[in-house]
Amino acid sequence: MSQHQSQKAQSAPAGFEPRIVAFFCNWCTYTAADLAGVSRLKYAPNVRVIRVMCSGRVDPQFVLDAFARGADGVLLGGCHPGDCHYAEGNYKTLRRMRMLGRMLRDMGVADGRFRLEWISGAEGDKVKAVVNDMTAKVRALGPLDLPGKFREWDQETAELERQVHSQDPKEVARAR
Amino acid sequence: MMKYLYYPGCSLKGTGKAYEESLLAVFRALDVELREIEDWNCCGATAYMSVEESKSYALASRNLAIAERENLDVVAPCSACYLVLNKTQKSLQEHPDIRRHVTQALKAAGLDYKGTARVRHPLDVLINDVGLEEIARRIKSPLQGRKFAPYYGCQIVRPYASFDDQYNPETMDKIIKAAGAECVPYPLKTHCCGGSLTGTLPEIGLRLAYIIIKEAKKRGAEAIVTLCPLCQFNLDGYQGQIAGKYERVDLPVLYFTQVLGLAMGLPAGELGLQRGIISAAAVLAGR
Amino acid sequence: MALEQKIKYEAERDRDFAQWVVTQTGGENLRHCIQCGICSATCPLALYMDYTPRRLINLAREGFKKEVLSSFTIWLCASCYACRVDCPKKIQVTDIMYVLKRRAIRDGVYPRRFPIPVLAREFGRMVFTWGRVNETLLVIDLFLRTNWFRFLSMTGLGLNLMRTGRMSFFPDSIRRRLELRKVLAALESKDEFRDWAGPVAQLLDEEVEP
Amino acid sequence: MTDIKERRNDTDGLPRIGFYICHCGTNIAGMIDVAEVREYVAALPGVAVSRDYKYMCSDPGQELIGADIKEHKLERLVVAACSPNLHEETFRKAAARAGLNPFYFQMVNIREHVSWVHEDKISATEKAKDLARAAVYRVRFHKPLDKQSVPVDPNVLVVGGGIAGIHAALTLANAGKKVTLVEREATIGGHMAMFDKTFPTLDCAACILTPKMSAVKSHPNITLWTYSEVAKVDGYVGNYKVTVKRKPRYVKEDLCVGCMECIEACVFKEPKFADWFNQGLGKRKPVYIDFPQATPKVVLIDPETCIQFKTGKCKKSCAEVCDRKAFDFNQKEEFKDIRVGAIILATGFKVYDAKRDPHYGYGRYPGVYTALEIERLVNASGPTSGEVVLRDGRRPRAVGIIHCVGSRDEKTNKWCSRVCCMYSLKLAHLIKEHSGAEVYNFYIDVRAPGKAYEEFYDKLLSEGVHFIRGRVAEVTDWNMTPEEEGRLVLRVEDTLAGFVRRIPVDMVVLATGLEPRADAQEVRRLFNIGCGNEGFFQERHPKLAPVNTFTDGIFIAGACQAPKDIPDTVAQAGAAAAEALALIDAGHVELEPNTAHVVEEECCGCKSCVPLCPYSAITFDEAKKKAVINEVLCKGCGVCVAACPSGSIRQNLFEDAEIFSEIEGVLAK
Repeated sequence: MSQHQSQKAQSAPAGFEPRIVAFFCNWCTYTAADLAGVSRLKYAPNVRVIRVMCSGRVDPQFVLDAFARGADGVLLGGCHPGDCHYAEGNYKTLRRMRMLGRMLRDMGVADGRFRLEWISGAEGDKVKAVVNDMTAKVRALGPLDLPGKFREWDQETAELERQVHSQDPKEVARAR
Repeated sequence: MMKYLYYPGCSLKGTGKAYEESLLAVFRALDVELREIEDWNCCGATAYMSVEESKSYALASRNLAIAERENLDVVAPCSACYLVLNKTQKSLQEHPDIRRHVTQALKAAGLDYKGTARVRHPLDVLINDVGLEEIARRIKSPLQGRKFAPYYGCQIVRPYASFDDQYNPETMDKIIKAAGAECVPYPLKTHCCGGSLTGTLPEIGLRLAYIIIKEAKKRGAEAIVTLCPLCQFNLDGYQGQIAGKYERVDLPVLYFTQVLGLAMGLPAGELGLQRGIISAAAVLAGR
Repeated sequence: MALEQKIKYEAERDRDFAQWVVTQTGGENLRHCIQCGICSATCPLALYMDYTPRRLINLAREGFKKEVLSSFTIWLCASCYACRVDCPKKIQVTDIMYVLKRRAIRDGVYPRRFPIPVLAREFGRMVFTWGRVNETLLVIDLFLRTNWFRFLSMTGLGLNLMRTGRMSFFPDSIRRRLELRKVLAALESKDEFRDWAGPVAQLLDEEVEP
Repeated sequence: MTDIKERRNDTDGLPRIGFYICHCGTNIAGMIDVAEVREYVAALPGVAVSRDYKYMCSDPGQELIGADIKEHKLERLVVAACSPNLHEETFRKAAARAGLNPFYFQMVNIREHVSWVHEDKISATEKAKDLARAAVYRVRFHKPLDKQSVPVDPNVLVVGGGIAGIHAALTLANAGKKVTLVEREATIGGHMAMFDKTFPTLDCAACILTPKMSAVKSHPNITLWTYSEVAKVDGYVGNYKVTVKRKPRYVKEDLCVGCMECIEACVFKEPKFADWFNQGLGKRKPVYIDFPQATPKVVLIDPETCIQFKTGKCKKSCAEVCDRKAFDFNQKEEFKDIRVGAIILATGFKVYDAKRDPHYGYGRYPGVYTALEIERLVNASGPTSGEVVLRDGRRPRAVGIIHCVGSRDEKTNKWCSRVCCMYSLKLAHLIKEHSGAEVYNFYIDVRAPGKAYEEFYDKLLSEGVHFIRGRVAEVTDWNMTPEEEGRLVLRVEDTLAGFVRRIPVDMVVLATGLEPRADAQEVRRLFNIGCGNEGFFQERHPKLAPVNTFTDGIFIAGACQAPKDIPDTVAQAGAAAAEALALIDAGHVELEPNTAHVVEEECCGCKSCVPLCPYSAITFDEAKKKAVINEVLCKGCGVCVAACPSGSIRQNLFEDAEIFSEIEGVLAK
């Protein structure tokens, strides 16, 4: 029975639409998204773009915060290596995000949920391709729902604490 | 010793026997092993694609599935086979729907298709794996002074061959030159010989074959050198009818493997040279 | 001299057909055609075609189904791929020809007694039966079905082939014919015109495995 | 004004926010339910006014905002409309006019990022709500900021001495600005100097270009550096520092008077080396001048072919004969620094390499030429003095001009090169005029969309030039008929007739297209601008900012932006010069205040930020043990902000609090 439940939790519920937060650099990727608009390319409506001047401005905490607040995926877009408007900001992004990627994996956030893409100002079509591809992949992964999990953990912790405070060693052992 | 899987295709077992004989002899002499794919079937050629799409891919991919069991490159000497096998690999890669259908069908017969086999032409193997230096080292009786028209036909360079240029291929020219002979400048290198039209619509097919033979003769070639069993069959076999309809040309049509074999000093009999309908005696004169 | 009316009305267009072609393998870029005509110029057979490849592409795009499917053009294509390599819009003309040939067979509108579709069919039958093709038998079969007279004119070539040992009257067969038939049978429902090439299921019933 | 609905809230002590959603005609309102978004936002905490309007950017739209700011005492402004790249500045100014600090504003991009790219109204409206909510959350944390104003250096750098660079430089110089014109080759003039006549007027290219070239040379406000390249660019709008590499000519430019006696005296009695200017059809000596009207008229030595450079054992008769003593075989390359306020890039194009189309036989058949070669051939000062003859001296009886070589072809360049149709018509006319040959044009579409262009096409038709609509498949020496014998045959479908034709000619002209320069990518990195997919420099906006780039103070003109003909190039060069003038004459420029600063009391002195800054704007104050950011040098990328472990670096407009609230807002549901 429990196995059945966990299986159910893994597969995406019908009609699930992922929410993806994107950080796009002003000079390349944000411009590319503008270009996609001007070119009237059509893509999935699941991504919400937050503009930063350079992908190097993206603090790993932004990514963690987005997941913690309920994002199912986070997309980071910067200029191609060598093309950074600020000479080398994107290399710093790359270094940082590799580390963050490893950390997210360890935390149990699946690979496809966090993605770093280099998209130049001319690549409106790539914005479309990346957004569509990521949306499809995250949709297949199902909801991440960290806020929900946080609530569950909080409840469990509270329950544990309650039992600890009840001073009944037997109950404590059972709860563990 | 280099090893390859060998996909002969139907023609090399029939009208193109001389191609197989010379290919095997030359590769043996170069210490390259060709191991025939076990229980191979017809690739489907161009005809089957006109009938049914996924079955024609299935025909070709059965061979590929069998070949995959051994981790070796597949050598396909016939241009049509080379094209069809490569096209199958590429289409199954690009069209997931077809791939799903085909792999399921193969599975139903206990075959597993992964798409890992690399399909190559003997020219590619000779130039890129054996190498022109090694070939030059094996030349014993160079064909000094002989002039040939290198004729590639269509399906070897178009659209999949990556080992040579699509408009002006030169790998076979290099082999002919390595054999000591000359290549005449031949602008019809990649024009079409008419394919199966010589059989189905001879008035059209014969004209195409005639143009190719005549231009080679005009350019001073003593023979056309080719790499495809159907081209060889059309250009060689129909010269009698061409003579009836247009003019008598009498130009032998050889496989590049026969030319190379001769230069390597292999006996004419082993190279299937007696199988030409237009006799290659003039080319053989003095050896 | 007979006068012929050349006007076309919109009602004569089959929009579904135009829509269908671009969904087929190879048809993807069809609509990008700029009618430059390099496909026709490079085609070794264009001089015999009723519509040059360029015109055929346009007819297909516009949905003139009858003209397209009953044309000789599709059957004359020798699959030399020159058009495909030259096309500035990367249109896979050769593959579109295959698509149209298959559709013409399915719709039964290919030119009757025209040898090329017959060859394709007989080729198919032979592969079904034996797994391999014997060119001699195939050619004989073809002539018997299309043109007796030409068969007789070919005896010179036949004798030459026999003389040089390039002819065989025995079909070459693969060993595991059943395996191949299973593969093909599994695809029965996938191809659009399964009835045409011969009842595979029937062949399956004949136990051929030694 | 139509349908203005509004809602007033008591904002509960939060800053009072005004929210405005633009219909943009139907651009936005056709996909997003603006009324629903308006109502939704109105209910968000802090929102005092929420309105929709047909065109927010229009004067009434802006006035509406201004009036609300005053009437409702708005403290923050959010506008949901198009991309901030388009109208952020408009609304900031509207806010400022009404007395609100312009940076108390946040823009929401619901056109380019929502209505234009989605097809489902419900999800598009949901997305618009999310983005609007994020802006509402974010804008609460905005701070009042001032734009930094810096003076603009009045000098201008023009890169590239073709007709675009020449025209831009002259325009600026005539306006009294000091211009440095840098050209890579030994002479200015560019491709135009190679042309014979210009379409559609058929006036001689040299006659209209050379006066401008000498004007550049003699203009007191222009410093002309030929045989030079830009090596390095630092700084920012109004204040660029540029390093220029001057290559050695081995002849002192200030001494040489261009008498060319040295060329006469060279130990090579005959010109022997393929000359670049004549496309290799002519020959030059190791000491040479590109063409008689080269500007500056200064000779140069090619060390690759000069005996003195190769062996060190030449008697140097060139130097001996020079009574000005201008030769200096020890000249080295030099680097010069200049300071400019604006830069105009006019680096031009590259001609498509016809060898990439092997089926046209260029390089294989001597009878096949490129169009630029024919320009030299029909030119009276060209290698044949204007005679149209084949390489073997024969006069062609028939000439075929193949259009769209390296254009409109996805295997090579997919764009239309725009000038080839017209120059092919021009060459057809000139060839016919010079040789009397029968001329065939093989075209896909004749594109003659310019003033008097269609008329020129008509003139050509009347001259009896053949126009065959079809892309040539092959140029071959394979002959089928006696008439074809010994000639080149073009195989083509006459698409208007509907059949294939074989046409024998003696000369084939390939109308090669225009490509980005081979080093366009390096150049764009040097100047920190962008390239489109095809590799031409990217303009800031295809319609409204065609000579601006994404880097302020750097402008583009001519064929480096896209293929264009001479009239368009000159017009664009004038536009670029005007943009540069507008920048310079303003005297100062306001910089976006998105710089970073260190909050001293929070800095722990770890120095991790110091090496991160690509502009060396961060230093370390050893006395205080704190990092210090020089805000003039800071360009506002924010890399240091993200890296600071103590969170003591803040970036204006992109503070942590602002971004975190935006994340919260976008997901709060």
